[in-house]
Amino acid sequence: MQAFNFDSPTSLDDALKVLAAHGEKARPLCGGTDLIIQMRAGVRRPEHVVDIKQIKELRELKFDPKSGLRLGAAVSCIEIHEHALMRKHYPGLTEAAHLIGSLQIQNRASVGGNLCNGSPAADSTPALIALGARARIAGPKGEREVPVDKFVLSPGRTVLEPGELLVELLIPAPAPHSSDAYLRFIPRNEMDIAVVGVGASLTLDAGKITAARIGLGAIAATPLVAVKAAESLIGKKLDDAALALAGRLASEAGSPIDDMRGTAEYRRHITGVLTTRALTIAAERAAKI
Amino acid sequence: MAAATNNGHFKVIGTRPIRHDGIDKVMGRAKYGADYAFPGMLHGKLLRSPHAHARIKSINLTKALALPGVKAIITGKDLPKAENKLEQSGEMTVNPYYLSMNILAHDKVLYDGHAIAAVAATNPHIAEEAVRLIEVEYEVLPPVMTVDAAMKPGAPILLHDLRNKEEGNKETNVAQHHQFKRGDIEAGFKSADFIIEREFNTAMVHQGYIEPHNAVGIYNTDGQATIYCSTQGAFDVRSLSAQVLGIAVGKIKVVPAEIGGGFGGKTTIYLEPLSVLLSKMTGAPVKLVMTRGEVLRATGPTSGSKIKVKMGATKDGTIVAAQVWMAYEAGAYPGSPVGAGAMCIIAPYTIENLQIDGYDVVVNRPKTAAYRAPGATNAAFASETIIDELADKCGMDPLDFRLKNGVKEGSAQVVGPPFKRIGFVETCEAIKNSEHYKSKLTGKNRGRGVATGFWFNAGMQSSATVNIHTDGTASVVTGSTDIGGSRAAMAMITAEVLGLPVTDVRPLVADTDSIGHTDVTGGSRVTFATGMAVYEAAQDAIKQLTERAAKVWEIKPDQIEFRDGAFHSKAGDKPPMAIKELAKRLARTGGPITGRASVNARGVGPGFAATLVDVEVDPDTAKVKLLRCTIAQDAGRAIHPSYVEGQMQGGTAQGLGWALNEEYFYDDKGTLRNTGLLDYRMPTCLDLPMIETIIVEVPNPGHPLGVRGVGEVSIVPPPAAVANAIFHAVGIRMMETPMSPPKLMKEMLKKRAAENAQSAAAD
Amino acid sequence: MLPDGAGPIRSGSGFFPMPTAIIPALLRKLTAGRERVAVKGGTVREIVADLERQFPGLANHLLDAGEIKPSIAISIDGEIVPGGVLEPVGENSEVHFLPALSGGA
Amino acid sequence: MSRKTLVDAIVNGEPTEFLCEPRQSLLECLRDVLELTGSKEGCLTGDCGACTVMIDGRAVCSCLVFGPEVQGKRITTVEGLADATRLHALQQQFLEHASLQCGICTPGFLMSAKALLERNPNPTEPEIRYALAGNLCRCTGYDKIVRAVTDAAKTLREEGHDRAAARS
Repeated sequence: MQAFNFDSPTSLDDALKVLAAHGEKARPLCGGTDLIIQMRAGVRRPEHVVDIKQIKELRELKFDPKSGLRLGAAVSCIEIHEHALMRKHYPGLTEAAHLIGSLQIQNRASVGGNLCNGSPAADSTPALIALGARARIAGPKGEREVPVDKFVLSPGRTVLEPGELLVELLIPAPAPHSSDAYLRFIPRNEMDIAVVGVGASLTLDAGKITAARIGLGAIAATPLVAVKAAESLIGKKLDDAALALAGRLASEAGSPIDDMRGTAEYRRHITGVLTTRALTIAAERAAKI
Repeated sequence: MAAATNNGHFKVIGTRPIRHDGIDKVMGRAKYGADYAFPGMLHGKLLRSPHAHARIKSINLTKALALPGVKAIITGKDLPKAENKLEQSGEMTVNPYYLSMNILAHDKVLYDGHAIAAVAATNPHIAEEAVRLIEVEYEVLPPVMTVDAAMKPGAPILLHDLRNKEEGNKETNVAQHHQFKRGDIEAGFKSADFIIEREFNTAMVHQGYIEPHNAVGIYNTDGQATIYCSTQGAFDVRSLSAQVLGIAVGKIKVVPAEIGGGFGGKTTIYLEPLSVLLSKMTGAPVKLVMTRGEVLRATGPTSGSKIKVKMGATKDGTIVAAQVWMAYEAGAYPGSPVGAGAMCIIAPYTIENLQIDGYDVVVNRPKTAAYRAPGATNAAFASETIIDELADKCGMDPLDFRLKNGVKEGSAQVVGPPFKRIGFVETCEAIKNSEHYKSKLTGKNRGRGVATGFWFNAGMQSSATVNIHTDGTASVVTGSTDIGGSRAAMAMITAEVLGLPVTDVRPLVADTDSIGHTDVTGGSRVTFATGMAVYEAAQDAIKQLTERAAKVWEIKPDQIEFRDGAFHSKAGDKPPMAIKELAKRLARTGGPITGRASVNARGVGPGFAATLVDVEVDPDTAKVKLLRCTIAQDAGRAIHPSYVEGQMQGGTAQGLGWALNEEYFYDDKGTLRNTGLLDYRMPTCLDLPMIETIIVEVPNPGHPLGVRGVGEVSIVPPPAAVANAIFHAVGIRMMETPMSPPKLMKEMLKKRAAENAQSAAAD
Repeated sequence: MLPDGAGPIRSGSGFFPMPTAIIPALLRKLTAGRERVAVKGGTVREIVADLERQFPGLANHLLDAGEIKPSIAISIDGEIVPGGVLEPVGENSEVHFLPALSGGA
Repeated sequence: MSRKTLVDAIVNGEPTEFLCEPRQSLLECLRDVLELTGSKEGCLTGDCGACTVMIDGRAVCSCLVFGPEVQGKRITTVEGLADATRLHALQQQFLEHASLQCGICTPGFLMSAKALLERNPNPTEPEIRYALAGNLCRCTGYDKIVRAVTDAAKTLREEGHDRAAARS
């Protein structure tokens, strides 16, 4: 591995200063479960590595019934999974965090890092998209917010400019009778990268769907929001016909490829299957709230 | 052959003591190859080809050598030219010419990951950075990735000096053709009521040991070299390294470290001679450790294959004819296990009329190495699927069908000679009588499959010494790397013969200077052949001890009998003398006692296994869930039943991984895409059920303790068993491994579409 | 012409037991298609020499510099034997020439 | 080249200082600097678990941690499992169940299992399998490993050692 300088700032200001000073040559480090592998492979060769885990603001997980969730970029997946309020209000996102790699990985990796890595197959990203999450970014020119479904530009590339840092993820409070679910398909039962990932959230009113969002992973160069599939559900009961239509629309949303994890044909098929299954689970959960 | 100890009544054999080396391993103290470090040690890294097939036009080392901390760089030019000739090395046949080119490419690279240069530097990071600075100019050639592509007329040629007997002086990618023939297959098929003919494809798979290859080489100015490495065969590392380096065998000492798995993959060499050569150039110890990517790209996986089988049976369930065509990927250089595959493919059955043709084909993939019953698993996937289908056609239970056609003592093997006492029938019956087989499998999309497997097992050379200590305890020294608990088995055999508690015997694995020649830990041969040497060495110690007891008692040795750990005068006129007592008197009766034996073992007893699997197929995703799995295997004699079960379970797990998800995935340029354990999908803890074991013991008449060897055959049946279970769950015959969700889903959707079309037509 | 098969053959005034060599399928073109050949000899070396006498050119496929080729394994009466050309052969034995194997775990 | 950093941590209960380059992983620091070679390198991508250690009570792959990141942390490796006179129940059960063949994965499994039992002293079989899914074993098929963890949990519960271990 190429040699680099290591910084471990304890405040956001200090972190931003280091990042600004080194621009493209710097890379923030959180759990390291992607970055260290990429550095070893020579895919990324930063000269400055900035460990952001000592920054208090980035480690906070705060839920407010009105304003929703503020999820610090460096909160680890296991902290999310072990948080009772997370399991209650965002079960789908919690499941997604608990699916990222092994426990060893979840103990280090963060949802923020998962997003910044920019993989089309990131497990937590479709779940964030389904929840309508926004990313709060700080940088040399100040702060900005970007919806998560616009965050990833291409595999490994995101909207973050040199010197910028993802601070936290902002997720609206769930409306009454709302819930979410995340499912992914992998050939084994653990450890694999998603062949397809589907996050779904919906709101019910007297058994009918009043709002729905569907996020899809691994079926295009970036995670996607499946607008048509979600819109097709509005005003309907979640019966077999509605599920089948949403599944079909979701499976048509992406432009999947053939690779070692699955064929394009298989990915389209599975997108439909997982969409109907995730919607069913989300609806069951929403009905109970 | 000597009679079994204590008339077949054992005190130690068959018990489950804690392995002697266990405590070091659970405390993190055991030293594996990568754990060795020496003062002033340098670290090496290799440059590997990004192309599957290319000519090397030039290599420029200037920038790399200029990097501070870089001490030496070697390329193929630094290795002496080896002779193009097949040689015996342990159980393997090796061509030093190809071996040398595989270790460092000479003028052509033949697969993605083929080594081109090796760097030694003051730390591994510097070595790695130096590798990035080596400049290589390639002339890229078209890659030949499959046996079909390689056998096509006009296919690009990998090795321009490769010839086979049948094609005369023509350039070819077919290294060898094997053929086995018996009876009259045309007449046989004519007499059949049912004939099934199918084509199978299996993907290249890797042994997947968790420990990457490693070597530390130390070359002294007096010309003596020492290699520390994790290997299945220290003596093979010595002889192969000597050939590649062009130095005498006697100038190299190999110290076998603990080994983190091998399964056949650590029976050859990659890094060892490079570590010595780099040490020679730098004057310092040099350590080389592969990354996982290097292990997958550039060590020795087992062959992918294409197999066509045609088999016929009469209504009463008799198999009357079989015809097999099989081609195995050898990798970049000749030497796939197709010969073994050909001899295994219908080995469990007596078939009067048969013809088997096997082809060894070079392709732009890494040179294959042995993998647990090499060649047999691919073969059984094809034949055992067809057998299942024939049993179905004949309306017979699949095990009854196998038993009806199964080989017994005296049955002719595929290659002609008759079997001695074997346990195929007993193994099938063990499954048939199991609670699992008798249980009912209910539920939608669930199915049960059974399959069997055959493996020869191996004999070969082993040495052992048994030292009697002054307190009457003992040590047993062998040259067989302990890859899965064999130290315990060696200590148990020694303890059994000497009548000692197993805790009074210390087993150890010695380096190549400290014990007589011993072939690889492979071929399921350690407990069989090294066990035979240990048994004889312990008997030799007893013989010498008896002479000492005779001295003490002033009687003749033949007036003394040894039993239960003590010497007894046959006349019964003296109180028995325990070994412990006698041991105190060794100094005054002639000095220390060392029992010795070396064998080139005869009497190899083949092994059979039968595996039963229940699966459930997700109808929407085609993911196969393993619900239950039982394996029965003939061990001959289980010395340490826990480690016998361990071999059965481990082989089964590898076979199940092979069945469902493992495969080498190359893109159209011949670049390996899944170079890590994320995408080379071996089973995790969550993917497997408990693996139930039934140890069958049909003693091998060729071994003093009845041992057959248990290391390999368990891997053979699972892919076919899973395929058969999938058929019984969803009605689809899978003819390709891995039977991964995309492949199975495709077939399920095809079937569904056909059924829908049919019912639409019926409407 | 010797009878095609193993076992005792008429030689001069009486029956003498002889070993049988089993010819690998691909070499049967050198033995006019015969699979089983009665041979004289008490060792593998003598048997191969007798095969060469009966079928000139055959030994070339079995031997390399006077030793059994590394790619060939010898089986006598159903058991792989390690002794190469020096291996003793019983008077009623069957000798097979098989592909040599390589093993795994 | 970047300069070496001084790292201060508690390793197996002992306050420990070591120098490392930032690019050296925790695994390299343990093995090459501190000569604790019990943690093994199997993949360097976090997929095999052979390098698993505990940092502040959590199992992590030490190959995916840079040395300087453990400043001020509490690290437990396989070398820190047993006490002076006795093996940890997990080590003992791994021996009794013959849960290791080659043994290269064993240190990692022991650490993952320890992390599990400290949080969940009475795990079900699926919970054990989930907690160990990040550790690959190629020799055993996991059967005997799962049984050993189950029995070690039982021993620890009976001895009340689970609570003591969680406190330590």
